[in-house]
Amino acid sequence: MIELLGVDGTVRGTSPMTSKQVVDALRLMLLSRAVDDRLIKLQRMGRVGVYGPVHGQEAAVIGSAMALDPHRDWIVPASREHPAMLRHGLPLMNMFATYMGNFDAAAIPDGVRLLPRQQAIGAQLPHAAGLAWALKLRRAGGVVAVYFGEGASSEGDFHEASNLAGVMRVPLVMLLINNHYAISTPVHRQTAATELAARADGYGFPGFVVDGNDLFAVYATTLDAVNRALSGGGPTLIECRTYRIGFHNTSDNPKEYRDPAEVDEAEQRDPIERVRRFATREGIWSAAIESAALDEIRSQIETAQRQVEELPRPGAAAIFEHVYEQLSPRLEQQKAEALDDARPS
Amino acid sequence: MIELLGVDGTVRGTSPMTSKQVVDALRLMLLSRAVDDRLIKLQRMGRVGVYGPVHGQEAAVIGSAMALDPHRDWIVPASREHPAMLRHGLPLMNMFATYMGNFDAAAIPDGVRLLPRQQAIGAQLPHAAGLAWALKLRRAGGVVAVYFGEGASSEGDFHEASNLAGVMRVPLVMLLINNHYAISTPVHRQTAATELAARADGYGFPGFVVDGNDLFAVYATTLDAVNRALSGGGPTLIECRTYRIGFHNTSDNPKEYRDPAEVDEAEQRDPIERVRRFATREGIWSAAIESAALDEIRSQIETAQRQVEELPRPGAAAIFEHVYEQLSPRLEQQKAEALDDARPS
Amino acid sequence: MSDQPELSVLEAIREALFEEMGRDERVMVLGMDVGRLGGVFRVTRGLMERYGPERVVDTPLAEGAIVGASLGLAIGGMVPVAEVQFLGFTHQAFHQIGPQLARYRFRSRGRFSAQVTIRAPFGGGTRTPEFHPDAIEAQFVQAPGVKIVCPAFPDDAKGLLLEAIRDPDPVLYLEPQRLYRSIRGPVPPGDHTVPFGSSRLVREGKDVLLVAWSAAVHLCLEAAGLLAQDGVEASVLDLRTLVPLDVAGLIAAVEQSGKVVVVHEAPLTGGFGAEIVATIQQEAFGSLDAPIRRVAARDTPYPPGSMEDYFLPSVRRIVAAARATVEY
Amino acid sequence: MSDQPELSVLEAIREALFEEMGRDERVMVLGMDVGRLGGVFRVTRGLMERYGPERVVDTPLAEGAIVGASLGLAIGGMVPVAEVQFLGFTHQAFHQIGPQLARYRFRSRGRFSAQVTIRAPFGGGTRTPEFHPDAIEAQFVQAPGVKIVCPAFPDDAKGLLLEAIRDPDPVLYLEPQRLYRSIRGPVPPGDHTVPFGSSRLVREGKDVLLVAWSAAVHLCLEAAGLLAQDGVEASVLDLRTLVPLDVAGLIAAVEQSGKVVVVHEAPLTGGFGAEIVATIQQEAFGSLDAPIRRVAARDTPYPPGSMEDYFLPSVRRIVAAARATVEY
Ligand SMILES: Cc1ncc(C[n+]2csc(CCOP(=O)(O)OP(=O)(O)O)c2C)c(N)n1
Ligand SMILES: Cc1ncc(C[n+]2csc(CCOP(=O)(O)OP(=O)(O)O)c2C)c(N)n1
Ligand SMILES: [Mg+2]
Ligand SMILES: [Mg+2]
Repeated sequence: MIELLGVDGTVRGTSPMTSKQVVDALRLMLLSRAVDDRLIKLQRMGRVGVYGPVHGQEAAVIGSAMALDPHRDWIVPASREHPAMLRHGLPLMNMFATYMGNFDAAAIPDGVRLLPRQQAIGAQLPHAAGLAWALKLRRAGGVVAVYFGEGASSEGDFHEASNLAGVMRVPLVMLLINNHYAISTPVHRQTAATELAARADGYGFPGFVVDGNDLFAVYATTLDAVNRALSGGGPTLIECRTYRIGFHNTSDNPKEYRDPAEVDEAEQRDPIERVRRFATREGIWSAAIESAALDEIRSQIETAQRQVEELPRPGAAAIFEHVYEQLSPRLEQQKAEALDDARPS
Repeated sequence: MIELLGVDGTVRGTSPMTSKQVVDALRLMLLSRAVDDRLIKLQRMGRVGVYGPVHGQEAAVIGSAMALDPHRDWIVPASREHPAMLRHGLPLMNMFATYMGNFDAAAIPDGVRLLPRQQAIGAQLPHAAGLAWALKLRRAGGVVAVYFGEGASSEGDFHEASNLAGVMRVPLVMLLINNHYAISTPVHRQTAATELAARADGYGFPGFVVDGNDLFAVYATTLDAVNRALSGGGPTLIECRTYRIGFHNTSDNPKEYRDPAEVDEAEQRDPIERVRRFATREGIWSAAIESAALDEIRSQIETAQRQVEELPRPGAAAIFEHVYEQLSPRLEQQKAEALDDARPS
Repeated sequence: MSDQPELSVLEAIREALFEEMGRDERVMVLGMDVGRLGGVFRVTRGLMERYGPERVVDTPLAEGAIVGASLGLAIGGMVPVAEVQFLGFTHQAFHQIGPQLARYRFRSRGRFSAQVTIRAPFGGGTRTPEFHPDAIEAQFVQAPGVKIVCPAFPDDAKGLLLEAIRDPDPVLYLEPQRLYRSIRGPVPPGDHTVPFGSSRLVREGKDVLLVAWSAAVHLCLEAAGLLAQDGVEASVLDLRTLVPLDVAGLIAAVEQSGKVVVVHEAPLTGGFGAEIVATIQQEAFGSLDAPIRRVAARDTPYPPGSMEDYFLPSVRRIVAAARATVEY
Repeated sequence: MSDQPELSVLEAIREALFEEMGRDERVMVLGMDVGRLGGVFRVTRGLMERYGPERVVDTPLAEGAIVGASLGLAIGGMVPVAEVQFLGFTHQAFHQIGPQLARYRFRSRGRFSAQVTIRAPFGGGTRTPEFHPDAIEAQFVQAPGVKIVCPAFPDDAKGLLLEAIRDPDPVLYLEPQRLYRSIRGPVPPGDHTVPFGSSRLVREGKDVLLVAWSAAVHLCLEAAGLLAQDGVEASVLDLRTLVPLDVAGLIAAVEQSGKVVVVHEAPLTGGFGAEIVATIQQEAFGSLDAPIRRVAARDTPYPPGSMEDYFLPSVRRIVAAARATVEY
């Protein structure tokens, strides 16, 4: 297991990130946690459908995203990687719109190299392999980073996509976020393998296990993989070992299936705290800086939420948009009926 | 790669098989090749639909089957393992009926621990995992041996079944017959992995590569796996490296896609010839024995073929049998119509 | 009747599982999160404590393996009741259902059968994310060999599930997630089965027949209530099983009024409603006094939960279709 | 007309691929054995030599990855034409078709579209083993977002394929394997497209309408020939595309005689024929003079090739159904 940044905030060797990167990462981590809090609150108020928090996985998600170039690389997310999406160019408002049920406002803006969240576990993996293949064929430069959980690694899609990516030697970085749970299922019921990264061998490319709560290890390992991919070396599988401190999502109650002691222990390895310790020691972070950062984050969140609230809600017509580029006569007729139907009687 | 029996017929150490076993294996190999010849001939005469020969893979298929106990173990075949099925108790007549289009006569007889051939590549793997799981749950003893090609190893079913088998630690022996081709696709286009057996690591059980043209190596490795499974040690993946000397099936012409030199080279490593050399040297085989064996095989084949030819062909009613245990009124009606329809006008 | 306990649909399903696992030790439950957690809807809560982790099994996240292994388990002598977390995720197992589970008896000429039940919640109305509400039952109709069962009431939920588990052939048992906890009704205690291929007339009325299954039956009942206020008497037929289809029961109900509306939660085009229409017009052409109208979801992908009302059939649309049919 | 070259269906498809790869360098062909071998039917023979192994790609044996990667390739700016070796094996890719390919435009609110064509041979009549002949087109009808195209003649095979490749939305292009080499016909050279949603009346007759698609169109033509000998004049309508469906063309044809038989190779129950019947009786109820009959395969698994005649619709059954309809 690759480890660079200790729980006490000391680094093995030198930091792979610049001071600016460390501060940026820390702000993003704090933003992520604040977004978790806000969306859980909104869900409890009935204003958000279902929300799955990032809590505990910030280093894995953000450390990997920071090794990517938003102007060159693509991110293919699963569903718990919105900090990576934000860093890659998704406006915070769009993210709020996703969860607040405004699908038009949630769309990935033109030019932002991101695919939408994926609700079918593992289904994004072949898409990512295909997209990376297209980058290679078009000699476009850039890599694709795809996120998925250890649960997803049991799906056939994981296997078929990995094997194809290996054969085509496409520029793909596979980020397996092993947070030890798929809903209630612990990783030792998910697989008998001691290392999921070992699967890379069976596809003919390198695999690594990193401490997923270690920002620097994740960042450095991802950067290596990106560089390998850029230079034609093909895919890399990176298993980020982290822990889902929160619930699976707002409909879940982990007390029903896991020992609170396990969570307490995971809290000791909190990914944010170690970066905070490191940055404080380096003199690039302080309580005052943090408090200012949190103020700014709060106002960003307020703005994003308000923007979504002020948007008109999409009406009946919206469900007929983007089904096909052009509606068939039958769909035109259904649309007319639906508009009629939606009119107050 | 595990190797025991050299191309020249000398064995490393002592033979893992008894003299009787060696002779039985050799007879089965000769039967397999004679069946290939006959069914290809029948296909050319229009009396068989499509046939995929075993040619070249006899050691892999028969060596593994001989490590199984037909009264205790199950075989789940793909579609090119009929010698294993015969050895496990499938009457030769049923095998001929399979290819000669008489599906009722082709059925696996009661008591024979075999599943039917599988035409959907890889689909039998989860069935095998489930069957092995049932043996474990029912404490029935015995193992399940499942066959599949290196092509099948790219399907999601392979992955999902392997992973599940690992988690449930079921008594499963996975026989990956790497004959280097899936129709026209060579194994290096099938995967970038240098060893398919390496995939076992990613499922938490052992994997081995054996010379699949080496009867003894296949037998000994399978027997180890069977014993491991019987003693609760869970699954094993065995990659048998062999070569498909024949065409994919009777509709295929390999000259369109592979170098004849490659085939010539493979012929040098013919799996039957080495056993013949070994057995001759041991004094348990001779030209006279072989000639008697071939006579007997010919007559077995004649009998089986004649038996099938003498059977009545299933009529229209047969397609309504075994759809469900009981026909619905709608199917009853369709059956009546079909019987009416099939009557000469 | 009155001394039967009132259960929710969810409780009725759970009761059937508890009872049948007690009755037949070959019965086992497998699926994602069905053990320790009791399933994402807690349908299987308590089963693992009662019957142990060998018979109530949390599987890896792989629908194809859950279904494919269930076939193997059945061949090996177990009676698996597999849960797929949502019907939309049977897509991932599709190749193991129609082409494998459904055909294994046929392929083996009766040597092996697949006594497997696949339970899966489905249907809209709970504002759940993409895939979770997909009503894709019609996609399985073209897979002869499998039966498709969709209860709408607690008593049928129990009776059809017991029938499904005991059926020697594979059964897709579809659970109406929006009804899980929202309706209660009397459920016969102990052994209670409902035969497949028998529809149930849940309301009688002479003017028009509403045909539905699963949660849509309740939309029809609500619509029938509204129609009655206007003097239109509607019958409501709950098909209960799509395969086998109770053609005789359907036709008998059609002949009462000669006017029919079919309602389903799946998109209109190619939904099972089309089969109902085709069957009726073939078998009861002479009795039809008006074209059969279909009220269904729109021919679009399932939208986000917050917009599903624009997509799904509504009581209002059913009432309008019934009126137009009666007035034809 | 007479100076158009006569091609088989297979040659027409190949010509379309050759031409479009020449015209648009984003077009690529991928699938099992499509490169070196030219596909198991040799449809893509010569493409790899002409356009190179980057644009004509032999993939690993994994249908889900072929389809899923095609979606990614399209997002990345390529125009993939994927071959699935037989339609029966799209089962293995089912979760990547309806829920992914078909919904990606919708899910991304138009940011991404899936300009992907999936070619797959299907249908009976060639005595091919299990799965290879499965006619499962109806299972994709409940996947809004995908189009379903099924040519029956060489000119349409070319024109619809060019239309499919250029269509910005995903298209399932179904190839009638029994017609690959058995029929020839004139095919316009060069750029020739056939718009989706336009059916084609391939024979005119006043007494009864036979509706079909793909290879079944030819069974209908044969039946119409026999019926004519008995003085019954049948029209034959080739739908050409199921989604979108040419409702106007269908209804216009129905109104000619008011008597209709629908024919398809898929099993009866839940086949696309049911949708045709439901649509007709909704849109042309008043014009119908007899119940619409369906002639289809039996509701059983596909039997071995040697027994497929008991299973499939036959000319004889079509003739009988048409007579019964005319005489109703
Ligand atoms: C194909 C599919 N099956 C089941 C589900 C239901 N489900 C949603 S999240 C989840 C667990 C995913 O676990 P993992 O991949 O480890 O990701 P994590 O939630 O831990 O981020 C499951 C089973 C789904 N969304 N898709
Ligand atoms: C799911 C599926 N996809 C495609 C096919 C068509 N097909 C038949 S055999 C074959 C190659 C199989 O290769 P392999 O698994 O190596 O077995 P082998 O033929 O070499 O014994 C293919 C692609 C199929 N039968 N099933
Ligand atoms: Mg997880
Ligand atoms: Mg092979």
